[in-house]
Amino acid sequence: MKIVETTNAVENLNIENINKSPSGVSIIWREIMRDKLALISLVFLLLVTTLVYGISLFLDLDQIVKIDLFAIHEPPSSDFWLGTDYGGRDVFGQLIIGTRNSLTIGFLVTLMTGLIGVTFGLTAGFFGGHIDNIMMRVLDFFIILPFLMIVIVFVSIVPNYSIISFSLIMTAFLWMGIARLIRSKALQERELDYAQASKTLGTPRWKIMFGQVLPNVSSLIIVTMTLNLAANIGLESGLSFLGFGFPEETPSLGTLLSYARNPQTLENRWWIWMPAAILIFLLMLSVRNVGEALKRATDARQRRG
Amino acid sequence: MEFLKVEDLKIHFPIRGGLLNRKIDSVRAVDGVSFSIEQGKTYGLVGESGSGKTTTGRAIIGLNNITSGKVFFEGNDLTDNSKKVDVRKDIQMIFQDPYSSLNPKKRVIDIVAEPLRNYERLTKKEERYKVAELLEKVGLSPESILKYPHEFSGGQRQRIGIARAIALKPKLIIADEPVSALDVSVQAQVLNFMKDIQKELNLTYLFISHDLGIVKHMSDEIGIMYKGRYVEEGKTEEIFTNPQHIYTKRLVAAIPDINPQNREKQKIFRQSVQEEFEQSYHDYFDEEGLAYNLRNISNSHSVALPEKG
Amino acid sequence: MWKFIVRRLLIALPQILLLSVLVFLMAQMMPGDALSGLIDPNIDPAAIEAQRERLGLNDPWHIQYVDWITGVVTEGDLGRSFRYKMDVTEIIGQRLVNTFWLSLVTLIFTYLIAIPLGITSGRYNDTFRDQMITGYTYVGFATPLFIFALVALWILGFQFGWFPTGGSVSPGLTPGTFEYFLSRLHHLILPALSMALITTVNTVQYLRSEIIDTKQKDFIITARAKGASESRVYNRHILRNSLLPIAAFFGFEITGLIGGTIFVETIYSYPGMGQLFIESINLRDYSVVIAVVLLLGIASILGALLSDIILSLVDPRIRIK
Amino acid sequence: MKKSSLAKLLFAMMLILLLALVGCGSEDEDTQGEQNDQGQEEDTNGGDEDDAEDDGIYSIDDFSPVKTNEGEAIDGGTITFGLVSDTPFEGTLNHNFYSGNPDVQVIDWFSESLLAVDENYAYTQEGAATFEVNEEEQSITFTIRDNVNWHDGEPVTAEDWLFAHEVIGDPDYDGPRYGQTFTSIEGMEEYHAGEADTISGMEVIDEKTLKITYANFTPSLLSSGIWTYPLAKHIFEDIPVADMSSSDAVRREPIGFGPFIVESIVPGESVTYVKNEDYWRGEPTLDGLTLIVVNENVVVQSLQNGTVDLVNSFPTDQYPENADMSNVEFLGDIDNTYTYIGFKLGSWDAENNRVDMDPDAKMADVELRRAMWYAVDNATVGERFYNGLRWNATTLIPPSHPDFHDDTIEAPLYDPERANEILDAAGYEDVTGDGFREDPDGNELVINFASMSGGDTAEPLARYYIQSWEAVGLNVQLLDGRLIEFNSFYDRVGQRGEDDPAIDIYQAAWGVGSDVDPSGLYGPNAIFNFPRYESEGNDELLARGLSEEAFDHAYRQEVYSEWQEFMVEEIPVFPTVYRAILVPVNNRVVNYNIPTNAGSEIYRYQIGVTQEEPYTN
Repeated sequence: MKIVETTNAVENLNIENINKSPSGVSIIWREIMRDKLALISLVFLLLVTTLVYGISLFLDLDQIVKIDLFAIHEPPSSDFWLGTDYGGRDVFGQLIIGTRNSLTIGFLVTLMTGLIGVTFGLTAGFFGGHIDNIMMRVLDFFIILPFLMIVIVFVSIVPNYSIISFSLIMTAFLWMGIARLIRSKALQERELDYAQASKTLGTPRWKIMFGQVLPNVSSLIIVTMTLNLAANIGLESGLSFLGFGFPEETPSLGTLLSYARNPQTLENRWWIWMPAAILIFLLMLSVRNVGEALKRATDARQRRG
Repeated sequence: MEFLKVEDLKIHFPIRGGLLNRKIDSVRAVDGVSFSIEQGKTYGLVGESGSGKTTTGRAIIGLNNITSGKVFFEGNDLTDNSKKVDVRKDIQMIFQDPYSSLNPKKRVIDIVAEPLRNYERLTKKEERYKVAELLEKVGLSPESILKYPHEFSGGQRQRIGIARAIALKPKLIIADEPVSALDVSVQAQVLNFMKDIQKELNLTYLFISHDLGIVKHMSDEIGIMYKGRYVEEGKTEEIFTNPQHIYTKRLVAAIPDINPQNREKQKIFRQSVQEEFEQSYHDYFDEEGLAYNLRNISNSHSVALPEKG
Repeated sequence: MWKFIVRRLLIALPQILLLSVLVFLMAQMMPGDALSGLIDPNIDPAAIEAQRERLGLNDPWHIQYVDWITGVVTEGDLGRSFRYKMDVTEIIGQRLVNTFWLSLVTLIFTYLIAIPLGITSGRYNDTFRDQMITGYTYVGFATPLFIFALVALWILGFQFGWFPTGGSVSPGLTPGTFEYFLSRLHHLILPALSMALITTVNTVQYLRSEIIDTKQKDFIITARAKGASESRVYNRHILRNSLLPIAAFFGFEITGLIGGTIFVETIYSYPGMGQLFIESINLRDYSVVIAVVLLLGIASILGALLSDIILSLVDPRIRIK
Repeated sequence: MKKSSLAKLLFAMMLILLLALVGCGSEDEDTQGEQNDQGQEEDTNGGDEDDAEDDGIYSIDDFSPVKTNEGEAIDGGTITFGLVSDTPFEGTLNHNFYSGNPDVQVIDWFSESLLAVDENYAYTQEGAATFEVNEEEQSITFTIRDNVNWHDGEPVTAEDWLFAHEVIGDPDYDGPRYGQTFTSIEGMEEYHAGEADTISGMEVIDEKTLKITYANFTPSLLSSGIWTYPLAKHIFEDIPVADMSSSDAVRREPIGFGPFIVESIVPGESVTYVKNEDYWRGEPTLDGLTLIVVNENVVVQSLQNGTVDLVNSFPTDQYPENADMSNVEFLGDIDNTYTYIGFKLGSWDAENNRVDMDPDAKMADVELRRAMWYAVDNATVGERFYNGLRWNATTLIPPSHPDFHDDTIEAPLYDPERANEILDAAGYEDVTGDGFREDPDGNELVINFASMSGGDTAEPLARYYIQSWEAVGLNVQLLDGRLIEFNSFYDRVGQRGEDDPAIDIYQAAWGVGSDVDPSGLYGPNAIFNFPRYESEGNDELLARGLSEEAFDHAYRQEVYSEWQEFMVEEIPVFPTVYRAILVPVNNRVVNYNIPTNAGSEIYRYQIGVTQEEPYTN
């Protein structure tokens, strides 16, 4: 009798008709939609990203970096929307390619540090004990390294660097922050009953780690990575500014900015560096706005809706 | 062959310190506990917080490392790592806190289906059917399988926890304070429900609680722990009618009686127990304040009392 | 407490050793050496090669390392700068003093800016004042330090001429006199201020949210309920609780400062460790590079330790065994 | 919540910022426009000279190396000398020990050479010492003037001069000075090797007279072959040689016999000097001077507001925007450097310490090299990249040596047609039709070009050359796809004898020494002979330039003129541009000339000012 009832109810169940409760992603989305500033920032970010990646498909890099002796330091005009630099090269084209390169590095470094940091942090935090101990010693060592200096030394060593190798160098010394954060969070999480429960249910440890604990730290990861993205874009430009970033043939926002080290350029040829400066400023501001909105979304106390 | 047999179980946690963070001492959370449970019965494990009852339960299911001692389940030694007998499936646990024991980021279907996914190969459809069935069985609407835990009340959550625990049709369920986080009004519901499914599925419970009243309601046999050691063990009836150890007496005396007419009697009884406790504390505990070894005083009743001359 | 410090230092030792090997190896891997910059037809290449041999630059790295580390351990001798022809300890000594003052003044500015702004912002959150301050933190976050420093140098140093544009002290002053001190301070203000204005935004924000959090805590509500005046509530209760973590982060600030000084010293031609590092890299003056990195590595270890100690002192919940 | 108003506020701020920037920008544009307008107006009115300036193209001919004196010098006064450098000076303040250029700028104010030189860097009798050559004995006898004294009053003696040689020749000496200048002295190598206690070729005749006998007596000796910086023995004799360079006598209280005395030093940053009343040429006009390190980025402002009166060298790329600075006069001179493109023709034979030319090298065909010279437009490079402050170079002896630079030699000038013809004729044709020429055997020809990073136009310049060669069908690739950092560049080009075989051509620069003899750069035994070039003709000419006949000035001129021409034909390297050096000097300064302007007979002790305060802009 009872069984039959059950079956009926169960069979009448049509999963597509059930109202899904909002998931984490949709909560985040809702929060961003509520926050006009974050929304504008997000739109701006998406716009810039699509534009630079899109336009750069149609740009001929060789053409942009072509030296034109008779167009040196041209102010903006209809030919050169943002003028030219000291090699007679189109600044607008360099800005597009440069933004693309800077974003690519930002994304790459953020993703790679995220990946390494999360895996490292989760492993250390979740397994704890000796594994955690050893891993934390490794992490401690990386943390005491004076980041900027070590990267500068590394950049002087690597003979042939490209976007990839540069990102790898940055990543090698930037993953610790997120790893430490995730570890301490994982240490807390693994003591919670749901993780213990999973153990009693026979779920393998790695599955608990990635299937159960990871979703619970995911919001933290997203927020941290977003804010890291802004920091990484800034770091790239800083290193290029010091002369330890990219060579000119691989333009980035930092190389454009580093032209401002020449006082004449700083004072008289604003079109070379100022657009890059403004773009960096707006990019970092936008990323941060989105990041702050995400932070609120993941913290129920601060949520606005 | 006994269904579950625990022999001289010891669980010690190291205390680290000093310059090199070496182990300098240990906390004896569980220190020589033995008991056994018959299939289909409920065994109540009682003690104040910190007495080691939860640690014992968690050790049986493998959440805590056992320092020494043996645990036999249907004749298999669970502490023997060389023999890979997978009894996980047969032993499940219900957790104390229905808020933290369910992963807040998972939907009900994922929570309840987790054990099924580990042990049974089911198609999506079968799995959904099974989960809905389980929900139905614990008295929840199958419609709620796509909800998140935070959308349920405490009692409902504990039912989800139970649904998860019974999904694999286990033989033994370790219920660690299953109702202490719930409102009193809900407690009875859940307890009765647990009794129902025990009959229906022929479950064995190891029922861990600090509340002697609830244990009395649920258990066939009771073990009372204090500071990691047993002070008394016996049939529920014996424990309540004839408590031998002063600690047990205090616990029994502390159970509130609902009948207002007995209030005065209860008060006097409590006072006398208190007096006895103060006077004869050293008769019941050794110098370190720990209980002595158990001694049988009847077939089914044993008490931790010093050997008398 | 002492045990804790000793243990931390014991852990730090192998770290420092490892760091020294790492830096030493990396320095060896850099192309060129301190003498390759001397290429000049007026200088005999054989003389340069002879110097190389004399300095042991042609030895394999592990031999050089062992020589070096023996010197460090037995005599505290960090080696000799190929370029300055001085003991590294002496050069670093000179520069460290400058960087120390720069960092100190920066820290003072940081807290001078952060504390009032953070308090105002947190106390009157969501008012116009708060929004101005929050706006500043947003702008500060999004402005790279080097751009800001460059522009500050341009406007305040040149256009208005309020501050000197390079160096650490005016020439010709006798050390120890009041004038000398004033001149040093004058040289410090602009670099320190521009660094502080950018780096302080995190502290402002942290303080703000800390105060907002504390405001809603039970003990504050209790204090209010007991009839404590608003200023008393802020000064006695909220501030004390919110400033403690800021104090504790003091040590970590050191690590942050190290990165900042590289930019600021380069832009303001301020002869400190950051500038020394960059020029030593460019000129391949390895012994200096190694020493600077090592020293700053140790500084960050000590900073972290300091933070932990302060934290345990101010927060009774954290007790260091 | 009120957050939305925050949003508005922030947005408003962004907008204001943007507007400000745009405003700022358009303003800039306006002024630029105005400038252009003015330029055009003047164009129509003005003469040729104005025309040149309005193009933003200048010529070294328009600059004088000597300051125009505007008014009478007052008694005393002090000036501030800016040492343009982005690093502090090292502080090895002695001619015998320093190694970097910044230090020598500090030293030159208080210490000087015992011998003066003329405009061709040949020694004259005008200095603190005079000399007499004895060709028979292969010796030179030097006599130090009687009134030449150290700053502490002790006389500068022959003993001090000998002591300098003994220290530099000492095996413990840690500076870079020991080289040909010393090894050509008789007995020096034995002393250096520790086999002799004294230098047999050096003899102190009396307190002020020193005689040096040479094992290797060449005309070079008389232009840069003598070590002319004595070392104060009474101060240094107790200091072990290895510790001298770090001693206080070098770092804190440096000593010399020059016109100024070091009063105080802020290490790496600044030095103050007072006049040396006892200076042998006469009492200096100035009371003293201050030297400060000025970063390249702030040099213009420092000059404008009078923080510095003059600098050692002005970054020429900042000149066009500041040519109209009214409070200074820009002095100019030809720098003794040239930039060049080198072709790798072989490798270094470390065993025999000589070049090993490879006849099958990729660049072995002189016609290919010649075509590459014709393909680049160095005149335009100079005009456009450097505003005329660098200009097309023709030979390997720059015009900074006016007697030896032969400006009648016709070196290839930009002519892509000609380049194409030469290549066609030499068999470099595009057989595959990919737009690039193949070598005469029809194999793919990819030329790897190494160029150094650093310097403001390094990158576009390298790119420009590649483009130019591409225009004549040569496939030139930047080695590693990027510029190479200074240190690794010279390592790979071969300063330690380990040439990177991947390099086919490279761009570099040489500063020529005071002596015109190019053996150190192009001789078969010179490790700095990076092209690894040698030929009989070259060997012979170089030998003749150092032969005994060459003590005859006209003969030597002729030899080096022949050599310049020979190199234009052989092209192991070709020079690209010569450079100007600019020194702005405040209008109040009188009696100043650029130090590189050798033989001007204006000395530092004569520098004066016409008023106490510098002119400001």
